[in-house]
Amino acid sequence: MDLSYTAEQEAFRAEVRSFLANNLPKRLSEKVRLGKRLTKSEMEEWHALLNAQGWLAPNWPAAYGGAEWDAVQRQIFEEEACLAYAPRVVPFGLMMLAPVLLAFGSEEQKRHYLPRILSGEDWWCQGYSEPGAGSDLASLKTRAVREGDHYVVNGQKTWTTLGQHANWIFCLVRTGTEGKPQEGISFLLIDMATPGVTVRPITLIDGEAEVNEVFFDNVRVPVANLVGEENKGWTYAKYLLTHERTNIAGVGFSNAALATLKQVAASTMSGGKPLAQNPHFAARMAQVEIDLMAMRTTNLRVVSAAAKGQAPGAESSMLKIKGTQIRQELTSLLRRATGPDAMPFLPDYLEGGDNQTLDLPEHAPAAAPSYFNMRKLSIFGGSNEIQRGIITKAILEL
Amino acid sequence: MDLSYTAEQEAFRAEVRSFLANNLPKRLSEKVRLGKRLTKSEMEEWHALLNAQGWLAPNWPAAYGGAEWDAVQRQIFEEEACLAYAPRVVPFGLMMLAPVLLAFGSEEQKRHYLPRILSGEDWWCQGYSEPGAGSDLASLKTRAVREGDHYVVNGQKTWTTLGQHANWIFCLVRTGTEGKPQEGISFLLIDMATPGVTVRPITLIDGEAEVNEVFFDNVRVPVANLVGEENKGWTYAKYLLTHERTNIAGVGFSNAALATLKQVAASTMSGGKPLAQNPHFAARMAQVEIDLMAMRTTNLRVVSAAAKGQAPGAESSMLKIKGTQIRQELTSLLRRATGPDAMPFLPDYLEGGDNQTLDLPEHAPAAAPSYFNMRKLSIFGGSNEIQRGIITKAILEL
Amino acid sequence: MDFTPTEDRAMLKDMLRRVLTENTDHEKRRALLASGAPFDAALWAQLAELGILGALFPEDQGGFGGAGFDIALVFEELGRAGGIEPVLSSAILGGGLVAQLGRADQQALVAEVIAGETRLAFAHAEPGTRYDLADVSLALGPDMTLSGTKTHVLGGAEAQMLVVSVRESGAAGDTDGLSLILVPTDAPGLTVTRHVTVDGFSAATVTFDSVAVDEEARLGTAGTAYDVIEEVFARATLAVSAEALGAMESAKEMTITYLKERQQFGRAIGKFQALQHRMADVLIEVEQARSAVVNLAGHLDAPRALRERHVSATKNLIGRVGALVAEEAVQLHGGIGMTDEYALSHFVRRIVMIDHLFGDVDHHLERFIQLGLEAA
Amino acid sequence: MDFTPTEDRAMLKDMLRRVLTENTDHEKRRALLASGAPFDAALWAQLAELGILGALFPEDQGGFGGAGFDIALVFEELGRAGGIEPVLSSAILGGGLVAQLGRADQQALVAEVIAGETRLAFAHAEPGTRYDLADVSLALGPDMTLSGTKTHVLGGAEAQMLVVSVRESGAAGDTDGLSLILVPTDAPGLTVTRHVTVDGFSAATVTFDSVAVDEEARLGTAGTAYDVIEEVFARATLAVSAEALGAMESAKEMTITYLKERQQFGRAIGKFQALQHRMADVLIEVEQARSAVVNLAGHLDAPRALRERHVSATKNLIGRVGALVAEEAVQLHGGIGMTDEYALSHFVRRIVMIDHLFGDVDHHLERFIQLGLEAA
Repeated sequence: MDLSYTAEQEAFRAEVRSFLANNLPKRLSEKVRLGKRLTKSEMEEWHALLNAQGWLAPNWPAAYGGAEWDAVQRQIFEEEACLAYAPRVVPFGLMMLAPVLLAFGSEEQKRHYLPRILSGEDWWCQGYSEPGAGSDLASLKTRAVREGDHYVVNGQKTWTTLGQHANWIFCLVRTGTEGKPQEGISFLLIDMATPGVTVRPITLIDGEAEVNEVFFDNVRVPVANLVGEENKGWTYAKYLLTHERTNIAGVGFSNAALATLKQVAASTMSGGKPLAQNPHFAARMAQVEIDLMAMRTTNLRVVSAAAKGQAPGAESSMLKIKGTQIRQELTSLLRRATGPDAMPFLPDYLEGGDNQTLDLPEHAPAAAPSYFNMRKLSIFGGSNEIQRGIITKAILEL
Repeated sequence: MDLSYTAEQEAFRAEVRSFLANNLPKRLSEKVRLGKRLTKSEMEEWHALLNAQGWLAPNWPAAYGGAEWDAVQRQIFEEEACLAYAPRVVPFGLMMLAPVLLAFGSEEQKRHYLPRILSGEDWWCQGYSEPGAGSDLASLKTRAVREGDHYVVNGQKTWTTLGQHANWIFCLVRTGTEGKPQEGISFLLIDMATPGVTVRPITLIDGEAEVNEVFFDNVRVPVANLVGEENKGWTYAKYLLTHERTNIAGVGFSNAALATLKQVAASTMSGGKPLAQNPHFAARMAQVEIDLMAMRTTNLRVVSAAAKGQAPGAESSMLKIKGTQIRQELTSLLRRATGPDAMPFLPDYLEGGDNQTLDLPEHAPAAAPSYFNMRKLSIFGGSNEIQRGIITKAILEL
Repeated sequence: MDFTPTEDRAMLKDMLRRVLTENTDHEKRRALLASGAPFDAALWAQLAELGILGALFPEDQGGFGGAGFDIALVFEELGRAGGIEPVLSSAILGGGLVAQLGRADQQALVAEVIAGETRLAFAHAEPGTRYDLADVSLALGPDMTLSGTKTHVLGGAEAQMLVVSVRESGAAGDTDGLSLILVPTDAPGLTVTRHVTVDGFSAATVTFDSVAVDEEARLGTAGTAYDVIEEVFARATLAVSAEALGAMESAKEMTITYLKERQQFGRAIGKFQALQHRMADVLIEVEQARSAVVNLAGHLDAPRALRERHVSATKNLIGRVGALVAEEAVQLHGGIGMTDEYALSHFVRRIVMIDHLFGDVDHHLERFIQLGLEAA
Repeated sequence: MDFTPTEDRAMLKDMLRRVLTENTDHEKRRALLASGAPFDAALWAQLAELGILGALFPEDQGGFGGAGFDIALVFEELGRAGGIEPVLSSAILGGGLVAQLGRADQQALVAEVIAGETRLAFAHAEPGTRYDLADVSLALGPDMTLSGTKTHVLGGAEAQMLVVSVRESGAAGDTDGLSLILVPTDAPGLTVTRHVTVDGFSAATVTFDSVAVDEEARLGTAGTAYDVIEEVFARATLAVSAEALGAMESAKEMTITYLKERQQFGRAIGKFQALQHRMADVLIEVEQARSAVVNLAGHLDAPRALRERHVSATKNLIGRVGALVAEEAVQLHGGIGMTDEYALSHFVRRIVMIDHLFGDVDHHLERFIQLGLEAA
């Protein structure tokens, strides 16, 4: 047992910190810190900066341009990047498609697609969920029917995050109807410029159009775009769920959110003294900080076991649930700390406008929208109810 | 809408208050206030005092010696009795058996048993639960086989509260095995002096032997002791659950527990000032007080609807759950208010010994045992999980 | 002890529900907001015509109600329908202050408010103030001009006249020294900047640049406005608590319906016991919220200490239950509950943001404790 | 960053678990308590012989461990087995104080403690004191006699020697002016009155009636004991936190087993989703409790501010999670979970009552906030 980092790990942390200090544009980190929304080009800018440093793909093999960091290094990078308010790296190509291609794709697919992910030439989005399916992912209905050298795809995907920026989508589609619902699913790569693909943004409860519906109307996809074998797509999708869910606890985000919250509580006056000294608010803040201190260690225990080759299975469900609870509590506290100033809705400011005429504290406009947005954490990516089901089966064996 | 009581109701409250002031022995109320355990004769003493006043059976018809109070009067009595720290009336004969006899018993049964309940000649206990059944009450196995003019009863009941003091037990027994489990159950009255009846006390987690196992080994029960029809016992048992669960919210108990808690918090010093001024403790105490203020009204809304003849159905499940949560939180807070002084276990004091050599505050010895004892509230009498199931079916219709 | 509404109130409630059901829905509200309109002017006129605004004032102020249970009734229905009309700002706040304090000639405004012809708003909060009612700095000196800023003025951009709280003596936080002044929104030097709130209401920032007022514009006696402000905020707290209750009822009903209809893993999700039990808890807490509203409605005319005890108890409970109901409603819906185009989003935003009006759960918990210590 | 126990610790843990499994169970413990015995003397001897007490002291104090992770290991296993032997009182508290402060001749006591031959206890709390470590009044004046009362002395009736905290200057609550004195339990004028605690441990009230002590009996320098008391209480807090964790593991495992075995409504109750989801939450929180214990164990030798931050964070979290685990374990068991004869009762009582040792959730939440403000 040893809670300290090795000298190499500390050196790595210093290197990350220095890179962030020298390369992360203040323009971007200020937007992140204030909960503002980044434009496509701003996200691309950070992507390119990390790519130039060779840090864009922490878990890819070096042969494909990956950094080959171990789990602890990835954790360190995540912590430092979050504390510096770096933008999050758009994960769909880097963290979700790439591992599947590396494990199950053809050599040609790897050589074609992976470099284009790094270069930013391709922006991928994810086509898993469907309106009728929800947590019951395997009940998906989007059909791909083989016609010669093409699949003809018809159907609809939804909750496609940042799909409005993407030029490619990886999809789970139904290619077979026999056996269990899981058995007839294939993993297909679709160029969104293909005729018949339509993207419709969905405005969420916080007023932002972050997710989309994607419609497929007789979309012809070359058979070469199939990953692995036909009807084996469910296996590839599940591979992701059990092997690549690093940072599911969101410790880095929570660290940064706690830092922001503390600063707001210290600078917000309530009843003649800083809110941080109000015993009721301080109690709530202390409780979530204590929970986070423990979860950091829970996360490191899982990460460190993973670094030893023990694949985290249902443990990541535990991290997801607790991590969600902490992140949601932190945004809830920030909303409440903001008091009446959380009421105005200023979409222009959130979309990047430099100032707002109402003379609110800088964090105020995003406080309520962030709270509402973060409700998604316990729903998307396998709802917390689904995670409790996984724990029930895998750990409790009930 | 009117939150005030009528003049008659206020007069009734004054009458109750005056009766309590003049008739409730301080010896008993002090034991109740301090969470001490009453002896059989002390319980009988209070029973007799109420009987002399004609207030023992609030919901019986006057013809049988009942007070015929309406629901609001019963609520008023309950509140006043609890605030005066009156012993609770042992409910098994008065509140549980009697309504069943009144609704389904023969005239002979009513004339024989009801006066003996009032006089205290018979002390009834309840034989519903069985070790294998728990919340699944209908799966009971105790069998009654007809042999001539008798039923021969074999089996075991458990969680029989105060069974050690009782001379009679009303039982649900299995007389038929066909159809649904609910269909072959009968309601039988058994004299505990009959050969073959054995009572074994069960010590609970708080160290008190308040409940018992009751064993039946070829116990011969006259057929005349059957209530209503054979195999219809489930109907009679359910009648109780939906029609006679007055005071299930335990508002009176909670009022008294809150009063005690406030007094303890005001007199306990913590960090140089009364615990009541510690913001964290005060916050917990205020929150449960606010919940209780609302529940008093929730309870009155149900009670007042019942007084208008609308039978409370699943509403009583809601009152049971919320009432339990509040009562458990109050005992939890009292335990915590007591601090280190909650640690010693002093059974002699709790059983009635006048003093304890440790020089603890008077409320200290019962603080932890009461907390542990009160865990039963959410288990016995239909667990809170069962109540949520009732709400699901009856109100949510899911 | 009687929890049945009077016949008059039952009729008013039925009528109001019918009017709101016929005239509001989520699509219409979204279109309205997208158009930049602050509320539905036709509905507003209809509410006034049907006497809904009059129901919020007692007879001696020209209305036909005004009791706690009247306010609760109207706002529960507004909350249930998701109305964004300026009833709170014009009738409860602005109208309430004028009705309480206005001279005979000023009372004419109340009649106009009840008729829906004039809208009032109460300009009270200032930049950086929070939930302390006495935290007012905007100074009214002997020169009788106002310079400064009022924020979060509900309905401020749609009002013809503002009630403005000003300080004539003492320092921010003092209960003494507060006065109320009537200022028309077209007064020279007065600028109203409108914004929309997170929950779709219309609010404004009002700046005063040497705005001249005169003694005639005063509501009540100089320096003594605090008690009436507190009383009107008690009424406003009841109003938004009842509104939150109505919105919770809608969120609850939508969720129950969804649990019955939505199929997953081959059955209605309402068949999953874990969700059933959580819904049962939501149901219980909504009943508690209803009781809290009843408690405050029933004590609105009680002596100050008892009234304010219920103000803080009710607002604290509404805030806690509101967060639970809003968050569980979204969670039990899943993705669809996160979308703006689904009506739940409006109810959820309103329920949550009501915690930011007139003091949140922490503010009122602390206040409840303080009132208890003062009483002891 | 390594969460694997060292090989030595893994072996010690295995051995300890085996010994405890073979020698303790609920029936035996109930019989022991019914007989009036304070603990299992044979098991106590065996623990000493196997070096369990030695594992709690570092090498320079005659042991072979003494680090945070050693304490955590030993107490987690004691908690898991439900041991009631006086390891905490004699080795961590009494022994820890003597080992830290004792002169060379006094250190011999530590060897006796490690051998299990002598038992020590720490007489610190006084009537009406709560969780403030400096709240000591028992005065030691120039006449070198003690008169007064110490309460809640864990293992006091089974100790041969007491470490007694006394005040030589200042007032109750001052951190300066505290001293520690070694007093044999057979000293003239000293009376030990034993009682059992709610969770089955043995404790005592100790009264001093002009008990004479001399300078030789002093542990360390006069008036400076506070820092060491705080440090030893940090170790004791880790010990009971780890013990609570072990008891939670047992309660959790019993509950999972029960969910699988208990049939109701025709199936194992573990098939009911509402119970599954609650059990999943219990599981998550027990992992959080484990992390909290790891955090404190890993910072036991950190600078004071950092160490105490973890003391309060860990004890607060253990108290919160402990209440959840204890209450859910009873509830998910139903009636059987309420009975004394079922082993769960012991674990539940111990988990809950540990919140009353060395500061409860509220005390440590407040302290965590205070430490944070001091650091800022």
